[in-house]
Amino acid sequence: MSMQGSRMQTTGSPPLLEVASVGKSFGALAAVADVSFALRERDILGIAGPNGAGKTTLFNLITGTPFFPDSGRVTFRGTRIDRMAPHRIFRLGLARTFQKEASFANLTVEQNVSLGATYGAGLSGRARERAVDAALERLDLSAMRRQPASSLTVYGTKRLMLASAIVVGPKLLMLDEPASGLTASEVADLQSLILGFRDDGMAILLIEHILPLLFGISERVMVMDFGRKLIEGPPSEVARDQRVIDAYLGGQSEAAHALAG
Amino acid sequence: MGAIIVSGLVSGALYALVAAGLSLIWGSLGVFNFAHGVLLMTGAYAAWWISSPDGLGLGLGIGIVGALAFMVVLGLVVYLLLVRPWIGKANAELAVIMTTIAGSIFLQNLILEIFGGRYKTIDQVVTGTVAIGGTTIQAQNLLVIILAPVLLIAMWLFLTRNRTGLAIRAVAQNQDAAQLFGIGVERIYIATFSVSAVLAGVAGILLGGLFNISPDMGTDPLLRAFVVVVFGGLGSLPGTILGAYAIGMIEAFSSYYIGIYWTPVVLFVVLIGVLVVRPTGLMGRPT
Amino acid sequence: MRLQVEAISAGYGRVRVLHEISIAVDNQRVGLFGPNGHGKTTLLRTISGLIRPTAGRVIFDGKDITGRSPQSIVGEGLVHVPQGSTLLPRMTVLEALTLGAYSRRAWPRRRSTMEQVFSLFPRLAERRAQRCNTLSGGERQMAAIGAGLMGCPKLLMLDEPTLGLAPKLRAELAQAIHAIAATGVGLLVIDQDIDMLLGLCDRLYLIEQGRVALDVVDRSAIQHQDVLKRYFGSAA
Amino acid sequence: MKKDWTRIGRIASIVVVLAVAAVAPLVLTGGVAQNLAVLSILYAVVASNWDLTLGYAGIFNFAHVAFFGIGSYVAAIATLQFGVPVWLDLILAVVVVVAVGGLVSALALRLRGIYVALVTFALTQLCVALINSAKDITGGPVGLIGVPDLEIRGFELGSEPHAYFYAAEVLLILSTIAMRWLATSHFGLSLVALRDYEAYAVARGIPARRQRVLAIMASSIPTSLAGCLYAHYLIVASPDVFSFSLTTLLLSMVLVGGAGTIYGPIVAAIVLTVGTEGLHQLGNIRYMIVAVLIVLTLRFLPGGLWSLWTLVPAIRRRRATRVPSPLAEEASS
Repeated sequence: MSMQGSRMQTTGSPPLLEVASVGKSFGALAAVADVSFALRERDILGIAGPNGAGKTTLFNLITGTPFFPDSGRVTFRGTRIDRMAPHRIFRLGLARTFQKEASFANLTVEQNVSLGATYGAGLSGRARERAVDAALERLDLSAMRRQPASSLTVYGTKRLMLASAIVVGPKLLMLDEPASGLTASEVADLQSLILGFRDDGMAILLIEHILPLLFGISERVMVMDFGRKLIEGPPSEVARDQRVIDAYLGGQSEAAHALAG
Repeated sequence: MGAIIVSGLVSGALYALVAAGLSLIWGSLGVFNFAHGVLLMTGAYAAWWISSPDGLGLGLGIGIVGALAFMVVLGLVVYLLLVRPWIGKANAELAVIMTTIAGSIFLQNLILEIFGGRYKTIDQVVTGTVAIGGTTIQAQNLLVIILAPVLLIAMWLFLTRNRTGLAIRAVAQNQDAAQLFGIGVERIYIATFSVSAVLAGVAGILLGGLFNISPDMGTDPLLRAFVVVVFGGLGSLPGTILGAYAIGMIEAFSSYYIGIYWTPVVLFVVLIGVLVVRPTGLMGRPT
Repeated sequence: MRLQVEAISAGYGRVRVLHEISIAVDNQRVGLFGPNGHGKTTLLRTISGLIRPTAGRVIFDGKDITGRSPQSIVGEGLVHVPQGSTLLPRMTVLEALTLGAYSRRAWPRRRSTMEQVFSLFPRLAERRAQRCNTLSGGERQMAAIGAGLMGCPKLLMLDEPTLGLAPKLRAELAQAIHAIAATGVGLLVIDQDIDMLLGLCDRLYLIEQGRVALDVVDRSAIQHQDVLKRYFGSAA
Repeated sequence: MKKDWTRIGRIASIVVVLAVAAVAPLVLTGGVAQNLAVLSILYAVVASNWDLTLGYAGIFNFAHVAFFGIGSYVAAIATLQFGVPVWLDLILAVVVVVAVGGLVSALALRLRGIYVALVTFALTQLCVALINSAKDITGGPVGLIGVPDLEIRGFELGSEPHAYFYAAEVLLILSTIAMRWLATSHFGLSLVALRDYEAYAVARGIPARRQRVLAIMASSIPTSLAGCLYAHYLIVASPDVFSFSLTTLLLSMVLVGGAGTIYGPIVAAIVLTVGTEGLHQLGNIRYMIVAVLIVLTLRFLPGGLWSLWTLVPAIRRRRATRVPSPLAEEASS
């Protein structure tokens, strides 16, 4: 059913990202099993599911960090990437962020972004400066550009992680729980940032536990449980699905209804 | 052929004792003790000093017991001075490599200052020879071949049956969970270091009975133990023991058939071969 | 009052997670809920001594245990079962349970306690020789709770016991937790499953941004919808 | 205004360094003093090169000192056994060492952390084994004696007491400029990024293995040249250069001086070489003193001697934007 859904959507234009029957096991545990979905340009696909459902592992499989899938295919812009080194995947225009706020703590804010421009897009000289300036400006980091990255706040570090991703003008941005640990106003700011990136032509793949954000901006939502894809569809449909309620939303379902409806 | 196997078994047994100690510390603390070879040497000297007429002259029995008791204390001192201050800090791995190297320089030169550089000999625990099949074996060699597995099995029982032994493994696998069980991590680290030092001491005393003892007698066993732990996989006791015997055998056979000078080359090639196939050693886990 | 947390502040490095938070656990079952990343787990870690608070006090059974080692806190009978799938991946169930009784108070009683744990979780008895990393998700959770019980707790703190479990297993585990509560052990439980918490607890705290955002003492007064609105309202 | 002072300070320190470099060989004329000076300068080259891979890149490459040793043996074997003209052997040494470094690191960097240290350490042992087993070419445990002097148009460097001193200084200055340039370039930043958070760095397009292999190859170039100079200067190539104790000495220079600074190891190389020699009459006790100093430095000055410099508040402010030592991270937070 869900497979059909994604196929139907791919008939129009060729998908930007196509994940086909991807699986990965650690010993006896199937962390991700037979997951398929597709994403077109400027799509926003939200991924939800309980902790340990395999969401981050799925991200790791798509970006090749730090392991490859056992089975299945991942295609990005027409190129197979399921056995490709992670740095090459980034150069193809697929940028991700990490669940834990990450930065190169010993480098300055500017150097953090500049590295992305240098190694991700092969920029140098004036072109690099311009790209870095624009990315810093976009994420409101220009004032802190000479500070060490370790001096930033939680949200500052998250913005820096985004700046070092968008500096290369990626086609797809994969965000792993970007809103965790943020205050309400920061979440609101993040939401408008993400929508802005989409308007600039990036597709977004978003893992998020803060459901208003996830259901609010996703065009479609995929729910995972036990490494498998439970359902994929428009937010309103997903929120009402009994399996989703059982596996994930539980008592939250009524609120999800309210939000989706 | 019998002689080659005996020599391989003896080396394998000694390497297993040395490498098991290294592996144990790596498993629980995530640091590498470069002073392990010098601990081995110190154990041999302690046994010699207590037992020999040139020292206290108390006889081999008291020498061995005294030396092993001394090793417990020495393990504690090494832990407290050279390891503990860096645990949990950034780059503890590198800092502890350096501090334990510094510790080994200190101990080695201290021994050299106290006892001089001349070779000494410890009495063999058992003397004479034994004939098995067509091969004549020095009794001390036979002792090593039998004693090492006995000790390793004792250690295995300790780690799976004893309250402290179980706690050592728990700390190695999940420090937070161990603490929440009420295990005092600090005490366990000390126990780990002491057990490891005792193993080094036993190896030193056995080695001292086979060859002369000297301030640099720990260097070669330590270098071999490096190869063993990489080969077998750090932190995995079965892997370490398997690796030790494998290296001992490879060494014995290649010394005989290819030549003693080429043996390190053969070992290195084998090592690289293993690592190309399995980057974490035969049975090791990713770090 | 069995456990009293008074105006605790704590965090990791420069990041402050808890802001002068206070909660109380009497002879009752208390639940903590709220969005991820807002300090629930940090609160338990601070109570059990894994994190040293920067301010405030923790009082257990009338004793001030602030800043004491996890070891001595377990010794007092305050046991924390952490979140996460596998406690001791390469140990057998039997070894892990035995270690649960490591504290001096619990060690002499370990055999009889283990009988009780096995009667509560018969599945663990069947799996006793198996390594923890070969257990299923539900069995791992049972082993973790069982190891916690081996410490003979006066108060048991459970961090998301039903995490990642299928509905049927979740119900089964909730039943076991009820059975534990019936023996007189105090409970402080974090869970995302509000229905389960509502069925189990006498008192609920909603934790947001390291503070108590809502303290529900009278369970009958809880307006389900209100709580949920509050829960989701944080970001909406 | 402040920027001007920074600049003036920098120019002043360059002038001072060059002046000292020019004058030192003329002042230190005694045979012992000169010998010690040349040795400490060559060690400074090796230690500061090692800092690029150990301090900046965080790679536990324990074969670095072997690059120095292989350099000295290539010089000796090429000139003595194959009659390669002097100077050409320097080029040969660089080629051989870079090739060995590239090959070994490409293999060893499949591993991580301590495994890299153990395997690269094993390589150093392999060198000794090869020297011992191929006696005909290498001279075995005794080594090779009679390595010819370097000469320029018939002028033999050994005939003039200052010549090797200046040669070593030139190598150190050029190597330091190169290492600082590499360390502060985007290449160096990428090494630090990989050291601090590899998964994130590769997700920003930085090829982990390639950068690290390149770092090791780059650091091996001046190191191999130092090895050549060492052989030509001492007229011998000896297996002692592969010993555990030399590796230890050089490693302590990197860490005591301050990993991740390039300058620190240079200072420590001079201090430690001269210091241990100055305490000559103490015999083995001097090594014990050095060992204690190493532990105390790592304990109380985790950024190394060079971090003393940053205790000056004005400099500390300026250095805030630089790359601090990996060992100092914890101390500062």
